[in-house]
Order: sequence, then C-alpha cells, then structure tokens
Amino acid sequence: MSTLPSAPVASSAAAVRLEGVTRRYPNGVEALEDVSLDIAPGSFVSLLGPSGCGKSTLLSLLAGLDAPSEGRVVVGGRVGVVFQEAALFPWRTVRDNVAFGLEMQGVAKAERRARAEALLRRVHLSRFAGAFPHELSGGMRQRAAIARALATEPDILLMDEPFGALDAQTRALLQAELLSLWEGSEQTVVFVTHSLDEALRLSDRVVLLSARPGRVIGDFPVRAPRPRSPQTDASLAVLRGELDALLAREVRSVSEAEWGGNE
Amino acid sequence: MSTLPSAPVASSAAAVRLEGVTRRYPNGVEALEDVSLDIAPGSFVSLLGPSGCGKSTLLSLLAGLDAPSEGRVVVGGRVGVVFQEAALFPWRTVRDNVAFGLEMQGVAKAERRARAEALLRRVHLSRFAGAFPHELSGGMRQRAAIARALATEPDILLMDEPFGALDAQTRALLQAELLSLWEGSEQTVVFVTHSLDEALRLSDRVVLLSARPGRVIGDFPVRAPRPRSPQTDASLAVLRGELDALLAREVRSVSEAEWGGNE
Amino acid sequence: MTPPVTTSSFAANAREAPSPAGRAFARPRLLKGGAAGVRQALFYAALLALWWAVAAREVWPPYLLPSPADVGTFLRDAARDGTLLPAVLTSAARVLAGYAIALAAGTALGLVLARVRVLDETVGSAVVGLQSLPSICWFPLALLWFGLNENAVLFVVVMGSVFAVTLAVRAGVRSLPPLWTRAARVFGARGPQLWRHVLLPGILPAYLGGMRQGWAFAWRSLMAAELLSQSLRTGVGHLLSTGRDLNDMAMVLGMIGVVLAIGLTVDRALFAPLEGWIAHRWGTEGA
Amino acid sequence: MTPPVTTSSFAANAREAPSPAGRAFARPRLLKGGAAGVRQALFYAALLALWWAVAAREVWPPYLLPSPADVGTFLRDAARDGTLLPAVLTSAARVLAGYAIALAAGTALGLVLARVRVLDETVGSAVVGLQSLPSICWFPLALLWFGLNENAVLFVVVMGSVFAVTLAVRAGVRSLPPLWTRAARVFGARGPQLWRHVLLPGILPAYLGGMRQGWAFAWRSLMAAELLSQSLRTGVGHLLSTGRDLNDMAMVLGMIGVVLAIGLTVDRALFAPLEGWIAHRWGTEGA
Amino acid sequence: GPRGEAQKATAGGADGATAPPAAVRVAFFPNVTHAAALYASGTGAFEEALGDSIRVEERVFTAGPSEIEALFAGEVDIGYIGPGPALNGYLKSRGKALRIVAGASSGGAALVARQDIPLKGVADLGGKRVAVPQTGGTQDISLRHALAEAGLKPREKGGTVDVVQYAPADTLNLFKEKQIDAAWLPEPWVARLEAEAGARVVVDERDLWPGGKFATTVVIARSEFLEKHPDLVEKFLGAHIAAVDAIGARPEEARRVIGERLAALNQGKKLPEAILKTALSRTDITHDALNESVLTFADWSAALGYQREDRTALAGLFTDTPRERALAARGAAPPGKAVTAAAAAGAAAAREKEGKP
Ligand SMILES: Nc1ncnc2c1ncn2[C@@H]1O[C@H](COP(=O)(O)OP(=O)(O)OP(=O)(O)O)[C@@H](O)[C@H]1O
Ligand SMILES: Nc1ncnc2c1ncn2[C@@H]1O[C@H](COP(=O)(O)OP(=O)(O)OP(=O)(O)O)[C@@H](O)[C@H]1O
Ligand SMILES: [Mg+2]
Ligand SMILES: [Mg+2]
Repeated sequence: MSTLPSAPVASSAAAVRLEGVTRRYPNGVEALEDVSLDIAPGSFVSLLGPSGCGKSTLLSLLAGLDAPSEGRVVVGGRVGVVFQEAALFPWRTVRDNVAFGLEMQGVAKAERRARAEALLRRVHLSRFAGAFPHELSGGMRQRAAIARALATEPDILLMDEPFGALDAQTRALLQAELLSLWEGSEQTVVFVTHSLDEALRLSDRVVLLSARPGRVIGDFPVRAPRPRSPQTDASLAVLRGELDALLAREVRSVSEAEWGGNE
Repeated sequence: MSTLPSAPVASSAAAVRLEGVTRRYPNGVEALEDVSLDIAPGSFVSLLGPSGCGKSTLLSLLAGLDAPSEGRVVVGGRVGVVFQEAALFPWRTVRDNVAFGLEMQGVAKAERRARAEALLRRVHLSRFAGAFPHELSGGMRQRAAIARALATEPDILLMDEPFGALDAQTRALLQAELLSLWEGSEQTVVFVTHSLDEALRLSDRVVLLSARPGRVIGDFPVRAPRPRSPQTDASLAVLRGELDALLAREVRSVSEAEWGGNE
Repeated sequence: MTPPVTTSSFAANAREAPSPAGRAFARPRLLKGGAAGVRQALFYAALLALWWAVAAREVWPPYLLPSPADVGTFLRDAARDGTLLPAVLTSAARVLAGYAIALAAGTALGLVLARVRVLDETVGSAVVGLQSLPSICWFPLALLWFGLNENAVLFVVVMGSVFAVTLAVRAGVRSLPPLWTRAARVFGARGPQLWRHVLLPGILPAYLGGMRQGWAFAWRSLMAAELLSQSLRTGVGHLLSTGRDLNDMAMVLGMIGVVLAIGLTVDRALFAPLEGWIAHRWGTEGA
Repeated sequence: MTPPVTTSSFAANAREAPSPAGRAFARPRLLKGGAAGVRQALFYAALLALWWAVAAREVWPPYLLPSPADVGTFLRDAARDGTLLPAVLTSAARVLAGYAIALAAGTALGLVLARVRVLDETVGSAVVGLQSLPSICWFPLALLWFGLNENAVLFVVVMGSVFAVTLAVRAGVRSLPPLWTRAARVFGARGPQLWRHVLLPGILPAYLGGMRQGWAFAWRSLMAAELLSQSLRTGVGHLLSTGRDLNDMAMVLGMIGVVLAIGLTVDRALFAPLEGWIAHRWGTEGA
Repeated sequence: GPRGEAQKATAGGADGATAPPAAVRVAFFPNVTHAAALYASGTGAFEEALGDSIRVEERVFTAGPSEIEALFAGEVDIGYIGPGPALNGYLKSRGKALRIVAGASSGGAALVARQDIPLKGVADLGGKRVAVPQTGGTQDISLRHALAEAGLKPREKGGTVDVVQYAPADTLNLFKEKQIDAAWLPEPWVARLEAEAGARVVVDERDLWPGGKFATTVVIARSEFLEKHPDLVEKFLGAHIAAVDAIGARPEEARRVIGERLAALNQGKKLPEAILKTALSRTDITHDALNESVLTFADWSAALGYQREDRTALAGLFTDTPRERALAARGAAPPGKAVTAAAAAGAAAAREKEGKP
C-alpha cells in the first residue's frame, strides 16, 4: 500500500525526517501511525489527506510543538509555521504580529517595522497594519499569519492550509508570491492543502495520507516545469487522476465506516 | 456597474431583503456600501467576493447579530448560521454542540440526541460525538458547525465558507448532502464561498461583491439542471468566465491600490 | 424538512432595523461617557436622598444612622482641622506602595507557578490557604522582621494582596489558548520573552480581574495593618477604627464614604481605562 | 534569502525526540497524581524540618517562634479537650454557608452588571469600592439587621466575599469571545437560556478564579466576623484572636496551620477538580 | 432556632410594654477586671436572681466599643464595661442609649517598667518610650494626665515622652525585645509582664487617686430596658452585689470559679494561677460606681482633647436607684445562700448542656 521512497536519503541530507512516528492523543485517538518521511532541504512538499487524518498533527511534530508517542522526529533548521487557525495575538496590531518573530530575534524596531510592512503589502494588508486581529476578516487574518511566518525567513516553512480562506484570485496571487520567494531561497516548504490542483501547481512532491490514523499511502514526485496549470496540463492530468482516486477511496472508507458500509 | 435584479420582488415574497444597507465599523472601515438585495424564499444564493469585502458582515446583518449603519434589513423566518470560524462551544461535547439549537427550542433530550447523532453521521463525525471541540481537527470542527446549523431546520440557512477547510472529496459528499436536504425542503440558503465552481454547482443565483467597501457588482441566475459539473458543462463555462473576470478585476484593483498601481 | 413558511409566520418573525440605525457602536464615545456620568451622578444622588429620608424619619436613632448632614459635618470638620487629607494621603501612599509590590511579586510568582509544575504542586498548593489567612496572622511576623514601622505595614499589605494577584496570574496563564503559546514558541519566544511578550499580555483580561481583587485585598489589609499601632502616621484605617472605638457612627460612615470614594477614583483612574484598552484590542465588550 | 544550511548548523539546530518518547501527555493520570502527592508531602516535610531547625537554634526566642513540637502540643491539647474540632466545624459551616450565598448572589449580580449597562454604570461603579471595605464596616449593619447571632456572622461573610464573585463574573462575561454569544443568539438562546447555557459555562475559567478569591475573602471575613462576640459558638477566628490576645504564639501558629489546612483541603476537594474539569473541556493546561 | 429565641427576646425587651422579656442579654469580657460578672456567671447567680421564666444570655466581648455597638443595636441589655466606652456611648447617643447603674471594679492598672530602666515614678519618664493599649483609652488618659501633673509632655505635643500604642500582646514582646521602656497597662497584663518579661511595677494607679479608688469597670444598662424593667435591673444588681461580696469574702473559692470561667471563655487557655492571683490582688472588686472618678476621668479626657464634652454633658449618666434598692433588699434579707463549689459546678454543667459557653 504505502509508496515510500525506495532510495533511503542520508539523514544529514534531510531537512526533516520522521522515523516510524505514531501519535496517540490522550483521549485514545491515534492521529498518525508509523509514519516515516524524509524531506530533502530546499524541496517543496505538499501533504494531502482527508479531513482529520493527522496533517496538522504532523506539522505540530515537525514544529517541535508536540512529541511523537512512538518514533523519532529530526528537524534541521529554524521553523516558521502558518497555523490552520491564524493564531494571531489579539493584543498586537497586525504589524506587530507580523514582526513578532523578528522581535524575538532581536531585530531592531525600525528594521522589523520595515520588513513587516513590506510583507503586509505582499499580502494586501498595508491598510490594516495598525488594526487588531479582531478587526480583520477571516481571509485577512490568514494573510497576516502568512506574513508573520515569512517574516523570519525560516529554513523550513510549515504551512497548514494557508490559502484555505482566500478567494481564487487572491489565492493565485499569493501562490505566485510564495513560489517566487521559495525559488529565490533555499527554504524547505511543507504545505498542507485540500486542493489537489494547488498541490500539483506548487510542489515538487505530493505526499498522501490515509484516513485516520494517518499513514503515508502515496508519495509522488511532480516534475513538470513551473508555472503549471494542472487542470489543462496533460502530463499532470494522469497524476491528478491517480491522486484523486486514492483520496476518494480513503474518504469512501470513512463514509462506509459511518454508515456501516451501506450508503 | 452594478447588475441589480431589474424586476423588483414584492417585499413579502422575499425571505431576506436588504435596502441600501451600509455598514461602517467603529474603526472607520466601511465594510458594505449601499447594498440592496432581495432573496426569494426557497432559493439557494451564493455570495462571492474578494477576501475582506464584507461577506461575513452581510451574513451578520442577515442573522440579526449586527445592525446596519444605514439602510434596512428585513428577514423573514428563523435563521441558522454556519460561522466562518466554527464557533463551537468548548464546554460542550460535539453532540451537545449540535443539539444546542434544539435544546434552546425545548426539544426533549432523547429526541435531540437522536437528531444530533443522525446529523453527525451525515458529516462523518459519529465517532467524535462525545469529544470536545479542542479534540477535533479544523475540518472536523467545521463539519460539526454545519451539523449544528442544520439541526434546527431553520427557514433561512446562512453558511459562511462552510466547506472551506475540507478536502475535495469530503466537500463533494457534503455538497451533495446539502443539496439533497435543501431540495427536500423550502429552506432559503445564503452561501458564502470562495470557489466559483462550488457556487455554480450549488446555487440558483450568484451574487458578486466588489472589493471593500462591498457593493453588488454582479447578480446572475444559474439555470442549469442539477447535478452540474461547472468545469465541463459548456453552458456554465460562459458564466464562469464572466464571473471570473469580474472577480479578477476586483482583486487586481486591490493589488494596484497596495502597490500604487505599478505591479 | 422545514415547516412551510406562511406569510403570517413570516411577518411575525420579521426583524427590522430602523434607518439610519446601527447599534451603540456608532455613537461617539465622548457622549456615551458623559451620559454615563450623568446616570452615575443621578444614582448616587438618589442614594443620598434615600439615606436623608430614612435618617430624617429616625427609623433608627441618629446614633445608629446619622443623617448625611451629620456625616458631612464630620467630614468638613476633619478636612478643616487637617486630619482627613493627611490621613488619606498617608493611606494612599501605603496602599499604592504595598499594592505595587504585591502586583510585581504576585505576577512573578503566578507566572512561575503556572509554568513550573513542581513549584505549583508544592508552593502553589499553599497559596489558596495563605490567601485566606486574615491580616492579623501576619502581624507577629511583621513586628518580628521589621519592628513597628512603615515597613511592617507594607509587609501586611503585601502579604494580604500578593496571593490574590498570584492566583489570578496563575489561572490566567493556565487558561490561555494553547495555540498562542504554540505560535509564540514557533516564532522563537523563549523563557523571559515568552513571559513578557505572550503570557503577560495574553492574560491581561484575567489579570485585570486579579488587579481589582488585589486592590480590594490590599486596601482591606491596610485597614487592618493600620491597627497594628496608632503610633504610626495616621491613616484612613486609624480614623475608621477611632470612629468605631468612639462608637461615632458619623465618623464611621464618613470614613466608609472616603474608602468608597478612593475605590471609585482608583477604579476610574486605573482599572476602567485598562479595561477599555483591553476591550479595544480584544474586540470584547469590556469597556 | 536564508543563509545556506550547512551540515554543522543543521546538527546544531537538530531537535530530537527520544524514542519511544512523547511528553507528559501520555503518562497515566493516577501515577501523576501520586507523584504530585509525594512531592507535596516532601515539600511540607522540608518546610517543617526548616522550621524545626530554626526554632531549635533559637534564632528567634521561643516566645516569638515556638518549635513545631510546641505547636503540636497545643494542637493535641486543643483536640483532646474538645475545643478544636467543634471550632473547626463551626467555622467551616459558617464559611460554607456564607460562601454559598455569596457565590449565588455574586454570580447573579455579576451577570446582571455585565449585561445591563445602566446598572453597571451605577451599582457597578460602587462594587470595587464596596469590595475594599474592611469587614468591620459591616458590623453595625449586621447587628442592626440581624442581631448578635449566626445570621449577623453570615451577613458579614457574605458582604465580604460577594463582590469578589461579582467582579469575577462581570469580568468573565465582559471578556467572553463575542463569537460565542453571537452563535448562541443565532441558535435561539435568549435571556435566562443565554445566561445559563452560554455565559455561565463560558466564563467558567474566569469564574474559577473568582471562586478562589471569593473563598479567601469569605474566610478572612469570617475570621473578622467571629470577633463580633466571643459568645457566638466558638470558631477558628475566636481561637486565632484568643491566641493573639494572650500572646500565645504556639496557639496563633497552630491556628494558622489549621486555616492553611482547611484552605488546602477545600482547594483539593473543590477547586482543583473543577480546574481539571475545565482543562479537560477547554483543552487548556489547567489541571 | 437561636434566631427565633433572640427575636422573642428582643420583642420582649423592646415592645412588650412591661411584660417580662424572655431573656436578658448580659455582656462582659473574659477579663480579671470583670471578675464579678465572671463569678456570677460561673455560679449561675444571674439566672437564679432573675427567676425561672427569664433566661440569661451571655454576650462576651473583648472590647468596649463592640459592646456599645451591640447595645446601640439593642442586642445588649446590661453590660460590664470600662468607664471610657460607657462615657462614649452616653455622649454619642446624647444620653439616650444607656445609664451607669453600678460599679464592678477599681484599680487593676499600673505603670510598669523594664528591670534595667531606672524609673522611680512618672516624673522620670522624660525621654522614655511608654506604651499604652489604646490611644484615647483609660490608661492613655491616665498616663497623659499623670505626665501633665509631673510637668512632662508627650512628644507630639513638643515634649520628650514617646507615648506609643500597641496591643498588650505586642507590648509584651516588645518589652522582651527591649524596644519599649515602660507601659501603662491593665490587669492581667501587668502581672504577665512582671512574670514573663521581668517588668516591675513603678506606679500602681490606685496610688494616684483619692482613697485609692477609681472606676475600672462599671455596669451599664440600656436606657430602654431600664425604663421598662427596673425590677429586673434591680434583681440583676442583687446578684452582682452578692458576687462582689462573695469575692471579697471567699477569695480562694472565687479565684477558682473565675479562673475556670476565664479558661472556658478563652477557649481553654488558663491564666496561670499566680498571675491570676497577683492580678486580682491589685484589683478591687466593688459595686460602687465611683461616680466622681468617672466624671474626673471625663474631665481629663476633655482636657486632653479626646472629647468635646466635659462633665456638664454627663448629667443623668448615673442611675443609682436600682443599686440602692438592691442593697436595701439585700440588707433586709439574709445574704443569699452561700454558693458552694458543687453548686457552681452544677450550674456550669447545666450551661454546657444548653450549648452555651
Ligand atoms: N488535542 C487533541 N486531543 C485529542 N485528539 C486530537 C487533538 N488534536 C487532534 N486530535 C485528533 O487527531 C486527529 C488528527 O487531527 P489533525 O488536526 O491532525 O487532522 P488534520 O489532518 O489536520 O485535519 P483537517 O484537515 O480537518 O485540519 C483527529 O481525529 C482529531 O480528532
Ligand atoms: N469587528 C470589526 N471591527 C472593525 N472592522 C471589521 C470588523 N469585522 C470586519 N471588519 C472589516 O470589515 C471588512 C469586511 O469584513 P468581512 O469579515 O465581512 O469580510 P469577508 O468578506 O467575510 O472576508 P473573508 O472572505 O476574508 O472572510 C474587512 O475589511 C474587515 O477588516
Ligand atoms: Mg488540520
Ligand atoms: Mg468572512
């Protein structure tokens, strides 16, 4: 079933490495089961899987916010995270939220302000630099969170459905921004998304997780040159179909479990 | 610019009516500007617009949670809402969250439990009926919120990006569920989404809002028979292109405002 | 699935916001504050009038319930002969100093207890108990360590209120949404940074509550501490207890009025603005 | 944009969770509770030992710091001759009754103040002031309204703690995420339903803090109230003040120990489980 | 319950015209100077004197103002109290609330000094630090008056004597710590300081008064109660006078009863026999109110500025009739049957059963 990469990657060459990781929550829910994954530095990996399969849990482990119940997690480099819920600090203005990581690094006030505002412009929030999070719409909050994660220029960028609350057009603009930032850097990106198209458009590699407990059920390189248009590009269409079928099977299994197999 | 419906609908025939509604927040942000809209009972209307344009604000007005700064809002019937952030009550189990509205209506315990569990099964959360919201993943929370809104069988269902955090496959299943529920009822649905495809697949009518301050810049009936597949259906392709262009123009205007018009 | 929406039920359920309406939101703040002030003044005037009426009817004899005039006379005399103002200033200085120390120490202790489980299980377990000790329990210790002087008073005030702040801070940190601390850690906040930039601001709403409670505790402890000795500089507590010792209800009520007025002033000057500030940032309806 | 990740910097930054690791999360609760109990016992034992050592060296003369043995003797004698247990039970009954009333009344008042702005501007403005009144201010009123009996004591206890609860509830409601009340209203929660099903459970974390503060206030007020008269049934407050009046430090320390023990017990029996319950539901680290 | 009974008692006391009340509320302190009350309470003499249909409710206080507060609120009918609070209560109520109906003790206060301080009298207090229990209280007024007589002034008036106020318990410690040179204290603190801090008595306050007598404790009655039930006050004073006489006649037995009562009211804390003995020996138990000393005291207090009114405002403070009638009745009838130790124990046991202290 699992299509693990056959050629083992040398440990020191991986930006991120999971070895036989299982995560059981105290309520007994097993979110991840025996997940092994190597992610090469500088790569852009998308993570897909049905709702509740453990994607956010996996990112938490990578971010060092949580420890595996079994197995080993090795992360090389500084991490930046865009959380699924924006997780902005309500007592800070949007600008200060974006500058938070820089402030923690001791970057001088003027510089962090300048960098925060440059990023806010990229996510179309200049006008709201002085606003508080509760004055933003859902999508605006998510954009602020993206800016915050980008601000510290982390070695490894973990993004949990960062564009989920954005309209297609804004999303396209930000996808392009993200790609151009990544291409000009040596950043590793681990990108959780629900959109197969988005995964195929952006990433070097797509990893599929099964329904809970999450296991790796597919691991596919995406080799087409960028910019890509997955819906029209024939070379991606095959892959797309394959991934789609795998995911559909997983969701169907959940549905069958719910309805006793007869829906 | 604005493509308001030319034939005025008789007031008493509208499930929802906005007349010249403007909403200014105390910080001076004008979220909506002179929005007029009639929504016929039993119709399924999608609301689209760039991030931060006032869609959630508009739903708040319809739900009676907020009052317009200018203009008039008339709503006929009981309302149910799926909020953009799930807004579940942390102290209640998922089951009790779903049953909340029923409890407020005085439905007996056994019955509301049964109804809540039936709905949880529809959104694939039976296993988590006894869990607390913080034990759910983002998508699971959203599904619980959907179940909560459906539980009271409201006359008017307001949904703010209800499927935003769901994978494509689960989303498709729930779209089908929603349509079948709606078709079997006289419910009016006002549905905010960022996906043009979703809007075209589900709704009778698509309303486009401009970038902030939100104004109605497009109002299109969708007449194709269901089930529809907007990406392949030629009759929808034209409409799709038109809507896409309108939205793209709005986002571009935002982008230009940010970059002083030279990006 | 839904019952058919008849026209009548439609009309019955219709909600309508008059135009140009909007809720309190839109009203300018100044006016709002002014109206509140008027209402407040009216309220206190009504209370005073009620008191006057009850006293005038001698429902209770005047040595039990003196009239506002008697109390006013006492206050005027006390103000004139120079006992009142110095006492108020002395007590204010004491309570502010003690409260400031309690805030600082209580905050630090609360943060530590919230984050270091071993300490919480040991020291922390005693805090609720210590907090419920009446001030007189601290008298012997105060005398022992400081002798009979201002420091002893300060000590009693601090011990009376520090644990209230501790409890509030500890509870605030404990109930912070875990997402915030997670986000903070990811973005490099460690140790003191985490405390200063995330935990402290994050608990502000809870902290404000703790500050108010701490203030009340500090003030009550001061009233007790000033009974340590009447040879200390005269404070409000002395006057209050002198009033009681002399069974002089006009004096007691006058001093109660003074305590209330100080409480009101501090609330207005310190806590209400902070409450507004928090509400502004958090988007809650605090203010 | 990022500095190149060299192998060395990689190693330096590497984070590694030993296998099979996991954090405290996975540990069974029972064991955890047991370990905490052991640590707590060790802590108090260490304190006792320290006290013993200090007392044995006579750093302070024994009339100022009696040894644990002296205090133990007092407690043993008091337990034997039947003064201690009845006093503890009497005070416990008083404080529980007063506290229960204060909780109920304070909660109601806090909810009302939080939701009715006019009342908050008027009555609410006095609450912080009233809360900072020392208990003796309520004595005359208590005597007048209830006479010299248990009800007067109860009244003083209630007045001493009710406003603490009020303040906590008010602050809790004010800082509730507006989203919850909005959701509740949409789903038909009105008036009492909103209060019972949303506001009250929603403020539980803040309420717990208020309960702890209220408890401390209630207990302190009781200690003062029991001084209303020695002829009320003997309580802990009597013993404490007798100890102080007689300058019997063994008695004072013994009674402080009793007060602390009661505080600890109540915290263990009442507040800690509630804290755990809240943490379980909210997913915070409260417990 | 107790509340109901109290209500009945109040109703009987306040509204019941001349109908006898269900209970008489008697207030006193667990204090050597209140020895007569302690003795009478310990032997059940009050109950006996008031008759079977009237209960005696004891209201024990530790400070005069609290007792006055309760009396103002109608919660005390008859009380033992120092002359200071009694005067205050009278003045504050403009003569309405209470009357002094008898005396209870005289003396029982002294100026003590540390062993190492060479002090022969008040005149040597210059430059010393002297503690009193209460600013404006009995000892404070006596000290300041004595200082003025000796030509000294307290520091705040530009003099050299540092008059400080501490609770007697703190004074004891501060004496041991040598932070205080002398103190003017009531019993039993004088005896305790002698025994525990090695203090010595410099001036027994009795030596400063004509005839060696001045009121230390008086008996007050709530005016309303006195008006409605003069007979009960009279009966009560009969028991009081009997107690005073008994203490004088049988000091050993009286000391035992008083000691037991003190211990019971002080939560089982016994005053050491020796201290009780010394303290009692320096206190004269009497039923004479020593009116003149009370008025003198009021004059001093006014002169020191503690109160505005002098003795002219005190007309009507004393009501002597009930005591005189009680004395007369006592002179006529043979003295009440001697209270034996067994009877006292029996009365105490009965009280125990009623659940009263
Ligand atoms: N704190 C927690 N306590 C208990 N169970 C949890 C907790 N967090 C997550 N879970 C469970 O772990 C599983 C995986 O959750 P996770 O958030 O990783 O899913 P996800 O893949 O991110 O889903 P989504 O796409 O909906 O965000 C879910 O079944 C969820 O119920
Ligand atoms: N409480 C508030 N106070 C001040 N401004 C607000 C508030 N809520 C929303 N706004 C502003 O109103 C505008 C519209 O917000 P709204 O949430 O309605 O947008 P939206 O269309 O739902 O966006 P999204 O698609 O990102 O959810 C935004 O510019 C936002 O900044
Ligand atoms: Mg997730
Ligand atoms: Mg929105």
